[in-house]
Amino acid sequence: MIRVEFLGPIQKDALEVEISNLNELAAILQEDKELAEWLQNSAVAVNDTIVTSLDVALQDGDKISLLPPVCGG
Amino acid sequence: MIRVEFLGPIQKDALEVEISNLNELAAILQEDKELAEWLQNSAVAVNDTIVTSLDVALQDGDKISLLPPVCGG
Amino acid sequence: MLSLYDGALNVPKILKEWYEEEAQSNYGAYLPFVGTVRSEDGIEGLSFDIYEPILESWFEAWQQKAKAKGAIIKMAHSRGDVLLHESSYIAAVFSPKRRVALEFIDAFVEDFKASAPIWKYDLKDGKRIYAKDRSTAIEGSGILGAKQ
Amino acid sequence: MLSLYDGALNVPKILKEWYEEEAQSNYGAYLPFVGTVRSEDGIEGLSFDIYEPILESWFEAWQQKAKAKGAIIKMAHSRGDVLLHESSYIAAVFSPKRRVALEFIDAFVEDFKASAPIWKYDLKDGKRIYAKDRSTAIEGSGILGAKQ
Repeated sequence: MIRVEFLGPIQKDALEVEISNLNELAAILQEDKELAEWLQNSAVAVNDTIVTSLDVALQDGDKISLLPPVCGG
Repeated sequence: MIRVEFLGPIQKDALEVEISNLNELAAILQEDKELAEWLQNSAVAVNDTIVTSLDVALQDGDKISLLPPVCGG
Repeated sequence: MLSLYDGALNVPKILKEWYEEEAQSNYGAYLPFVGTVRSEDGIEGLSFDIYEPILESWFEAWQQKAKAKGAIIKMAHSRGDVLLHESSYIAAVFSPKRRVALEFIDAFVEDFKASAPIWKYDLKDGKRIYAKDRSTAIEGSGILGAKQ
Repeated sequence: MLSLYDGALNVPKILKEWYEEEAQSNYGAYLPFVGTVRSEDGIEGLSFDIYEPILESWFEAWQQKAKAKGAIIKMAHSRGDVLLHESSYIAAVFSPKRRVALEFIDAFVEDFKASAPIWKYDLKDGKRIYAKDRSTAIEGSGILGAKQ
């Protein structure tokens, strides 16, 4: 099982999904029209490390986080 | 009378001289060999305003200051 | 050192503590940047969400960059609500010489704005509104939105 | 505001006073640079001479430049002796936005080093030795040394 968390202003509860890579996650999340804009502007972290490509293999227990645009300070 | 002050590390008492411009002051100070290096590296202020040319007329009561290399902070 | 606080920062206390912590470290320059909530657009204040695991690894990477230049950085940030004229952010560089401090604080604060996983909300009319227009997508964003 | 003190600066107190003075001024950024005496070359401390009339006019010219950008500057400096790990210099910028503060503090501190009429001496073996090698001739220096 992979846990997917939506951070900051993305108002969506965490998901648990059975997937083996980020391409599968993209396909699942793109079905949710409310997420469309967030998918375009959010960064993706796997186990708290930001990734910049979908070519990432996932293992049971991995955590994925979506990080929308930031503004600290 | 024009007063000439030597600031910071220049160990020299102030002078009172009868001159009408900075060229005359240069001629007087260049006679003092101990001032030779300070004359090369010091800035000159007339009445507390730094000047960058000798073409400055002086009036009775003016104050001239020599400012050697600085290092604040 | 990264410190997170609930609500506004006690700026004089933090600046004093950091100064005293490094009093014997032989740094010649201490350069703190303090960010304070400005009154504009009728807001009552700001509010912040922080994702700590990634903030900590981002900060640690900068600490290593600082170390390579003989410097250290310290940072404090608020969680939750911070009202007008209160402060939410301090970042400081200590370094042996001034040039490193002056250049480092600029690069650090700019990358903080672009990359640190912190989300800002305006407090306005009793609501908490995501400051979308002032926010920056983290580098590499959008990969999940690309058509397959 | 330009403040001169005999001996070392009380850094926490000055940083707190400046912060509190501008607490309601609606500046978003407060960026103080603190200079501290480092232990190097066996010195026991530093000592400073200041020529106040020109320091004040130099500072006032920078205050006007700051004002043109909606910012203000404050500066404190020591006169006389300052021992190891004590601080002799604080310069701070307050501005509405961060970019002005980050750029201004850099330009101000560099011009301070190059132009402010302050002379530094090493305190070493009980003597006060002009820090000639670290000093910078003010722009326009040397006119009295030119052969007629």
